Amino acid sequence: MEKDIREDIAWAQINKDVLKSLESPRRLYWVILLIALAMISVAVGCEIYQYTTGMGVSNKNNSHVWSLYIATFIFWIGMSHSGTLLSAILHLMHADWRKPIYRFAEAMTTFSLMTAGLFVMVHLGRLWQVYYVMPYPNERWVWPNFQSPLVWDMFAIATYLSSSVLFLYVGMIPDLAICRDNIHAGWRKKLYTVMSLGWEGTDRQWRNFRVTYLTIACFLIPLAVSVHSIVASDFAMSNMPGWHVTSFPPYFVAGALYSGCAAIITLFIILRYVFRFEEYMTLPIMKKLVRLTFAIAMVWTYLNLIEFASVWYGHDQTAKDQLIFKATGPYAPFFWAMIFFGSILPLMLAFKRFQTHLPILFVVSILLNVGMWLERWMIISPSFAHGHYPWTWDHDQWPSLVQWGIVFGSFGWFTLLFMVFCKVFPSVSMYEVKEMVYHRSLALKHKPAVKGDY
Amino acid sequence: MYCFLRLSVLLVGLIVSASSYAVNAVQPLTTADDLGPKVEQPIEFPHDRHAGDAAKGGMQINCMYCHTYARRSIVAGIPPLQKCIGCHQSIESVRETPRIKKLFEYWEAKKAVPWKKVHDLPDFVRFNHERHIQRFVFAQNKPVQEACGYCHGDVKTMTVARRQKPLSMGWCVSCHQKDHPVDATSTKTTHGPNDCWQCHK
Amino acid sequence: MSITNLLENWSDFRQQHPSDDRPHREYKWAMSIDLDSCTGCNACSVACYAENNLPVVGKVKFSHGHSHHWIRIERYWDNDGREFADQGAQFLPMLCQHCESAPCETVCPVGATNHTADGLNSQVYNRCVGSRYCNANCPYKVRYFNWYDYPTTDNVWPEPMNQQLNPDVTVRGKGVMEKCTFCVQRLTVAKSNARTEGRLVLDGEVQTACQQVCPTGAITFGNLVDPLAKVGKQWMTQQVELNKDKQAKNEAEEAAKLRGYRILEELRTYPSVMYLEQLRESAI
Amino acid sequence: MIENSFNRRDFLKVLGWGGATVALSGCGNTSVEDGKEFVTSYVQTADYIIPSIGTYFNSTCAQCDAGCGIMGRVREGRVLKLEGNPKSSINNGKMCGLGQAGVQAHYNPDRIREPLLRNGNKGEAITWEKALALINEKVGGVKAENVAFLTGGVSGHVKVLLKNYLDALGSGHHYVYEAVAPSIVRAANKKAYGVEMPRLRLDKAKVILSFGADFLGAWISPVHFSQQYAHFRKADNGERGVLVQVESKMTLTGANADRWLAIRPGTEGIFALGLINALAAAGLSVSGDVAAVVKEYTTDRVSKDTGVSTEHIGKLAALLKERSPSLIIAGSAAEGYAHGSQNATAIALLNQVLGNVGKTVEGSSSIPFPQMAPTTGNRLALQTLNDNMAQDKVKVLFSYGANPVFTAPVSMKLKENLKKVPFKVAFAHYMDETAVEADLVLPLNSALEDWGTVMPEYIAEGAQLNIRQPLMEKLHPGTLGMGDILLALLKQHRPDEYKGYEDFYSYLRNAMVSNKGALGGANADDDTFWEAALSHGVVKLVGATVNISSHVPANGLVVPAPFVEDSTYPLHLIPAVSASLRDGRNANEPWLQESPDPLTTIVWDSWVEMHPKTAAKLGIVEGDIVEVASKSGAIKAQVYVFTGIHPDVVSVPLGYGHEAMGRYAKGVGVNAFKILDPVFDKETGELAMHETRVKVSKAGHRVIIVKDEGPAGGKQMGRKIAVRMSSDKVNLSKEV
Repeated sequence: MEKDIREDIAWAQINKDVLKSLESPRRLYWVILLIALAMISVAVGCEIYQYTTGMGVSNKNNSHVWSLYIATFIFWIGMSHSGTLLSAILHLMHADWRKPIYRFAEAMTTFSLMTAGLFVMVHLGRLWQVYYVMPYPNERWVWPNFQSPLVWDMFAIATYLSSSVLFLYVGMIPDLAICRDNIHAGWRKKLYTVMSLGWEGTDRQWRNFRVTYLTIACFLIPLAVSVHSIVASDFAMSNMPGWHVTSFPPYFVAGALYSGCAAIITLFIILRYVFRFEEYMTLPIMKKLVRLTFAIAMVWTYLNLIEFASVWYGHDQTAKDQLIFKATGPYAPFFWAMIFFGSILPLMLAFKRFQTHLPILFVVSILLNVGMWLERWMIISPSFAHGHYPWTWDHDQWPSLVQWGIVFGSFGWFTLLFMVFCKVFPSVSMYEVKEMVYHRSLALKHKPAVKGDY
Repeated sequence: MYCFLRLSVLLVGLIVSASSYAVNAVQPLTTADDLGPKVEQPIEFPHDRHAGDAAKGGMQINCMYCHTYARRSIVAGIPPLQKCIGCHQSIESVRETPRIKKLFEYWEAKKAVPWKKVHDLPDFVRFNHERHIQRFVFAQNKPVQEACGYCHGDVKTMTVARRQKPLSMGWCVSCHQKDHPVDATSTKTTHGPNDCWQCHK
Repeated sequence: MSITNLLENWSDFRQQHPSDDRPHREYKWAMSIDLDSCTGCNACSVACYAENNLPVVGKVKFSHGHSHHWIRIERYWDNDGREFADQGAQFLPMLCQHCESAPCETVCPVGATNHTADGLNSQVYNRCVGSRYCNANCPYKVRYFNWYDYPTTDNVWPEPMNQQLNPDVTVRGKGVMEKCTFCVQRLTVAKSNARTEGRLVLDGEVQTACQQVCPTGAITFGNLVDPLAKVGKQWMTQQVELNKDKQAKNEAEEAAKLRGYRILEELRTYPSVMYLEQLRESAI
Repeated sequence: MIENSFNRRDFLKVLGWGGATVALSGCGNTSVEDGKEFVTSYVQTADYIIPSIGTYFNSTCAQCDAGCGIMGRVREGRVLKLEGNPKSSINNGKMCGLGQAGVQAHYNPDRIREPLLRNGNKGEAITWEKALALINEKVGGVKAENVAFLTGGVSGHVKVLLKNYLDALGSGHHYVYEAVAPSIVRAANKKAYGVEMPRLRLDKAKVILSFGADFLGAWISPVHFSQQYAHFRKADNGERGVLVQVESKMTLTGANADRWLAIRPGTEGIFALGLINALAAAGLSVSGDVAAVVKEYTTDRVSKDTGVSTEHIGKLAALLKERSPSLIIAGSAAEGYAHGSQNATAIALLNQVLGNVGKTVEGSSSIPFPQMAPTTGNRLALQTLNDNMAQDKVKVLFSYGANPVFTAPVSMKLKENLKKVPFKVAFAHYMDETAVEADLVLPLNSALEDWGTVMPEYIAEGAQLNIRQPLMEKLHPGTLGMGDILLALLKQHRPDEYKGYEDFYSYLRNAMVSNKGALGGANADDDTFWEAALSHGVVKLVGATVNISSHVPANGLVVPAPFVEDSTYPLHLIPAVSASLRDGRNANEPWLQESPDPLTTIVWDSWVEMHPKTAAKLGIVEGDIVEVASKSGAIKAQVYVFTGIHPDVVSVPLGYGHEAMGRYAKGVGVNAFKILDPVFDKETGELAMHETRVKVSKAGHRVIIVKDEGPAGGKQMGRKIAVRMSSDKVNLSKEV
C-alpha cells in the first residue's frame, strides 16, 4: 500500500512548505474569508433584532420553547470532539499517521466550542443576565442551581474549552519557535517570539514538553467524553417523551465523534488544496481517516437502533407515540433524511474506490454533517411538537428566518476563526511530521521502529 | 514518567487545598453600610427635632406616631398632612418659621405634600413592615427606634432621612440567616424565612 | 455565601416532596376542581387576567402560540364516531399543578423556580434568565414565556388601562417565564394577618382569584395541613394521597365510586391539584 | 364601612392623588409603581384607608342587564379588580368573565372624553353648557311627540328622571330596545303564568329540560343560574339533577347537558307536545283539552319531524315522569321563529302538565316602587321607532344604552332612516356605530365612576334595589353620569322643582333618604341609613309575592309543521349569543376578545359553525372562508366544523364585526345582525332571530383558525386527562 508520507522529505523542506501556508495561500482562501464575513453579518443582524424585540421573533412558542439554537449548540459541541479524538486518543495509541492533521483538528475543537458557547447566549431570553448562571460570591448571596444540567453544561464547556485551548497551544510551542526563527519582521515576529516562550529545543525542554503534553492529553480524554454526556443529560434527565432515554450519553458521544471526523475530512480537503499540503495531507492518511469515520458511523447507527428499540419495547406509550410521530408526522422527511445521511450514506465509505476520491468525499462528508445536524434537530423539535400533553401539541410551528439566519451565520463565524488560525499559525505540526518522517526512514533501513517510551 | 506523577500530585494538592479553604471561609453576617443619595424633600423635615433624644433637644416622639402604618401595612407610610397640622397649629413657637409656613401653605391649598421616597426597593420585592415591627417591637419588646434602625439607620440623628444600609438582597439574607428569639421571654430561636416568594412578588 | 452555607441552605431551597421525615409544617396549599360543576364559562381565566396582570397578546401573537392564560379552559369531546356530541363536552381548567416534586424546579439553571415551605412552586421573575428549560420539562405545559416586552407593546396596557394593573404583582418584562402562582400575593397577605393575630390562616379566609369568581364553586382551594379545610376533606374522601404516584384506591374495588384523580400522576410529579371526574346520567 | 365624619366624595378626591402618579415602565420586571418617586401621601384620610391595603366598595355591574352586585378593590385611588358582592342575592359574591372585564370598560383607552358636536364629518369638542343649551334649543324647536328617546333596559332613579324629563317635554316617546332579549318568552310567560319572568328554581328541579335556554352562558342572569345549577348538580342530599338540552346549535349549557338533543330548527313546539303525548301514554294524568291538542303528536311522527330518535323521546318522557319536580325552560332556540310564541306556549303547557308550576316555576314578587321597576326592552320598539323615523315623525332622537345602527338588520334600512332625523343625540362611552351617526355625542361616566340605582329584571328572592356608586374619581373630567345629564336637562324645564339638587348624587341621596322607611331604614337616622345602603351595595325591599297562575290556553294551540326544504337557501342561520360579547356592547374589552369561546376555543374573530356532514356535502374543511348569504345580505367568515350543531344549521356568533367603537372591536370578525331576514313572530311582532335561511358557498382561500385548541383537537390521545364516568357509579352524598 501507498505511503502515508514520503520519507525523503528534507526537514528544511517541511519547514518551508508549512511556513509557506502562513504567507501565500491560493485565492480561494480570501474568497472563503469574505463569504464567512458575509454570513456572520447576517447572524449579527438577526441577533440584534431578536435581542431588542424579544425571543418571539424566532417564532418559538409556549410549546416549542427550544428550537434550532439548542440543536445547533449540540451540533457544534459534537464537532469539537474530533480534535481530542485525533490528537489525544490517537496520540496515546501511537497512531502516528495522525501527525500531519491533528493540529487543525485541535483548532477545530477550540473554535467549534467557541461557536457552541455563543448559542447558549443567543438562546437565552435575558441574555443580559447570563452571569446569573455562574457561581461567584455576589451581593444577592445566591448560587446557581447545581442540580440543573444546564449549569453542568456551563462548567463542562468552560473546562473543556480552556483545556483544549491549552492543549492546542502547548502542542504548538516548538512550531511557534520555528516560525519565530524563520520569520524576520513584522508583528508576527513579535507574536511568535512571545508565544514560543523562549523555546530552544534543548533536551530538558523537550522532556518537560512531552510530559506536559501527555498529561494534558490524558486530562482531555475524560473531559471530551464527559462534556457530551453532560449535554446529553440536558435531555436524558428531563421527562419529555423522546428525551428520557438512558442511552443518550453514549449516543451523543458517538454522534459527536462522528460529526467531528466528517468535519475533519471536509477541512482536510480544503486545507490540502488551499495551502498546497498535498505532500503532507496525503491520500493514505485520508484513507485511514475515512475508515475511522466509517467505523464510528456504524457505532452511531447501532446506538441509534438501540434507542429506537429501547423506546419501542419499553412500556412508555407516550414515548412510543413520539417515535411514531417522528417517523410519520410533519417531521418525517427530516427524520428519514437523518437516517439516510447518518446510516446509509456512510456505507459508501466502505468502498476503496471512494475512500480516496476527494470530490466525492468532500460532498459526502458535508452531507454526513448535515445528517448529524438533522439528528440534533430531530431530538429537539418533535418532542416539543408532540409531548405529554395533547392539548398543547403544536405541529406547525416552524423556526423563523431569524433562527435560520443565526444558525447559518454561526458556520461563517466558525470558518472565519478557523481560516484566520490557519493563516497565522502552522496548521500542520512541523516537528511531529519530522518525527514521522524520521521514524519511517528508520523503518525503511530495515530497523524495527522504536516503540514505547522515548 | 516521574515528572508526570509529580505534576498530577501537585494539581490534586492544589484543588484539595483550595476547596478546603472555600468550605471554611465564613462570610460576614452583615455587609457594610452604604450611604444613599441625598433626597431633596419639599419640606426639609428635621427628624432629629421630632425623634431625637431630649438631651439633644429632640422630642423623642415614637416613630410609629407618625409612620403609623408600619405596624399594620407592608409600607410604613407618610402621615396625612392633617396629622402634622394637628400638632403644629397648637405650637405657636415655631409657627412662623419658614418650614412650618410652607406646611400650612400646603394645608390651606389642601394639597398633599409630595414627599419623595428615600428607601425605594425594586418593584419585584415585597418588604413587609408589619411583619418586622410585629416581630421585633411587639413580640420581642425591642425599642422602636432600635427595631426601625436595623434597616433605616439612626434616623433620630438625621434631619432629612437618608438611606444608610445597602438594602441589597445579600444584606437582607444576612439578617434572615441570624437566629432571633421568637419572643421576649422564650429561649426558642428561629431565623427568618428564606423561600423566594417571601420577598419576591 | 460560603460553600458551607450553600450546603446548609441547600435542603431549604430544595423542598423535596413530602415524605415521612419531611412533612409540611404549617401550610400546604392545594386545590381541587370538580369537573362536574365546571361549566367551562371562562370566568376563572378572565379573573386571572385581572388579578395577575396578564398581557393580552392579540390575534397575531395568539396564533403563534404566545398566549398568556395561567388558567386555561380545555374542551374535550368524547363522541367516538357518534353523529353528535350528544353528551356535551368535557371542560378542564388547567393551571400550574404546583407539583410537589416539580420537574421544572430541578432543571432551572439559576434556581429561579423553587419549592416554598408552603408547597408552592415559586417563580422568581427577576432571577429568571429565560433558558425556558422549566417549560421544556413541564408535562402540563402550563408555563408561559414573555416572548415580547408586553409593557412596551402597543395596545397591551395603553393609558389609562395600565392603571388597572395590580401593584401586588410584578409586571413581567420580556424574556422571563411566568405561571400560575396560586395567587401568592393573596396568600402572603392572609398569612401575615394571621401571624399578627398569632394563629394560622383559617379555611376560606383566603381565596384564589379563579376560585372566588367561579359561579358554580367548582374550585376549592385551601391548606391541606389544616384538618378543618374543605380541600383536605375532599382529598381524604376521594382517597387521593399527595405523595403517591399510584393511588391505592385504583387497585381497590371501590375505585369505581370515587372520582378524584390527578393528571399525569404516573410521571411522579405529585401534583397539588386534584380533579373530580365529570358525571353523566345513564338513564337518558 | 364608611364612617360618618368622612364625606364620601372628599374620600374620592383624596384617593385620586395616588392614582395620579401611576407610571408603567417597560424595562425588565416592574410594577405599576415603577418610576413612582413619590410616597403616597394624603391631605386628610379616613383610618380605613391604609396605603398598600385594598379597600372594597360595593356597587352594581353594568356589563349586562342581570344586575349582579360587585365589590371593587380600591388601592391608592385606583379600582383594581371586581369581585362579586356576597350581599347581593343575585350573584352571592360570584361573577362571570364578562363582569370581570368591567374594569376594562372603565379604563378603556377608547372612551369619549368630552362632548362632541358634529361638524361636517368629524366631531369637535364643545363644553357641556353649550351641549345642554343646544339640546334645550333643539327640543324647544319641535313638537313633543317628535322627540324620541331610545334606550336599552332602564330602571331605578335614572328611569324616574328620564320619565320626568319626557313628561316635562310633554310626553315624548320612549322606546326601550334590546337586541337580544327573551321578549317572546316573556310574552308567552305573561299569558301562561301571569308574570313575564317567573322565578325558575333550578336548584329544586330533579330534571331540567331546556329548549335552547343558555342559562349558564348568556340567558337572563347566568351567574345566578350557574349557582343554582351547581346545587342542582349536587344537592345536599347528594342527588344529582339531570340536564337535557334540546336545541339546534350547542350552547354552553348544551355542552354541559347529560344529553344534548340536536333538533330540527323550529320544531321545539312539536317536541314539547310530543312529550306531553308520550307522558299521557305513560299514564300521566292530562286534562282533556290538552290531550285533544297533543293526541296526533305520536312519538313516531314527532321523531320524524324533529329528528330526535324515538328512543330518546321515550327515555326523556320516562325520566320526566319518574323524577319530579322537573323544570322546562323555553329559551332563544324555541322563541326565535315566526311561530315562537306557539313554541313557548307549548313548552309552558309541558311545565303545567308536569305540575312544575308553583314548584320549580315560582311567581316573582311585586316591587314597591313601580316607577323604578325595570322596563325590559324588545326588538319591536326599534321597529316602531324605525317606521316613525321613516315617516319623518322623529325630529329629535336621543339614544342611550343602545347601539341600533350595529344591531339592526340591513333590511330595516335604519341607517338611511336615521339620516331623516334632523338632530340626533347619543349618550355613549365609545364612538360606536350609533354615536358616529349622531350630531351630538355626550360622553358618559363609566359604571365604576357613576352614581345610580338599578333594579334588575330577574331577582332571585324578594325584591332589591342595587346601588351603583363610584369606586374611584372620574378618569376623564369631561364625562358625566346619565343621571347628572338628565337632571341638568330637567332643570331647563322645571328649574324650581330641581334647583335644590346640586347634582345627581344629592338628588339620589335625598330620594333614597326621604323614602328610607320603605327602604327598610325606618328607624335609622339619615346618614346611618345612607352609609349602610352604600356599604351593602344593595337595599332589600319587601315586595308582596305575585301569585303565579297556571292555565295555559291549550285549545287553539297549534304548532306549524316543520319547515319545508328551501332549495336556494337550504340552511338555517342561528345567530349565537356568546357569553362574553352578547349583543356586541362589550366588544372593545380585550380580555373578552382574547378569552376563547368555550366550545370552539376561537379568539379574536367570528366563525361559521357547521356539522361535518354539511361541510362534507359542501366540500368545506375547517378554516375555509365561506360566504353566508341570506335574502338580505351576505357575510364572509372562517368555518369551524364540529358535531355540536344540527346538519341543517349554520351558526355565527353575534357581537363581532364592529365598524367603529374602538381599537379592540373595530374590524374584528363580521356582524351577523346585518343579514337577518325581516321575519317576525306572529303574535308579538318581534323579529324572529332564528328564521333566517342562508346558503353557504366557498369564498376561495383558507386560513388557519386562531384558537386555543391544538392539532389533537378535543382528543386526549389515550392520556387520562379529563375523565368522565356514569353518575350511577358514584354516591355524591358521601362527598364533601
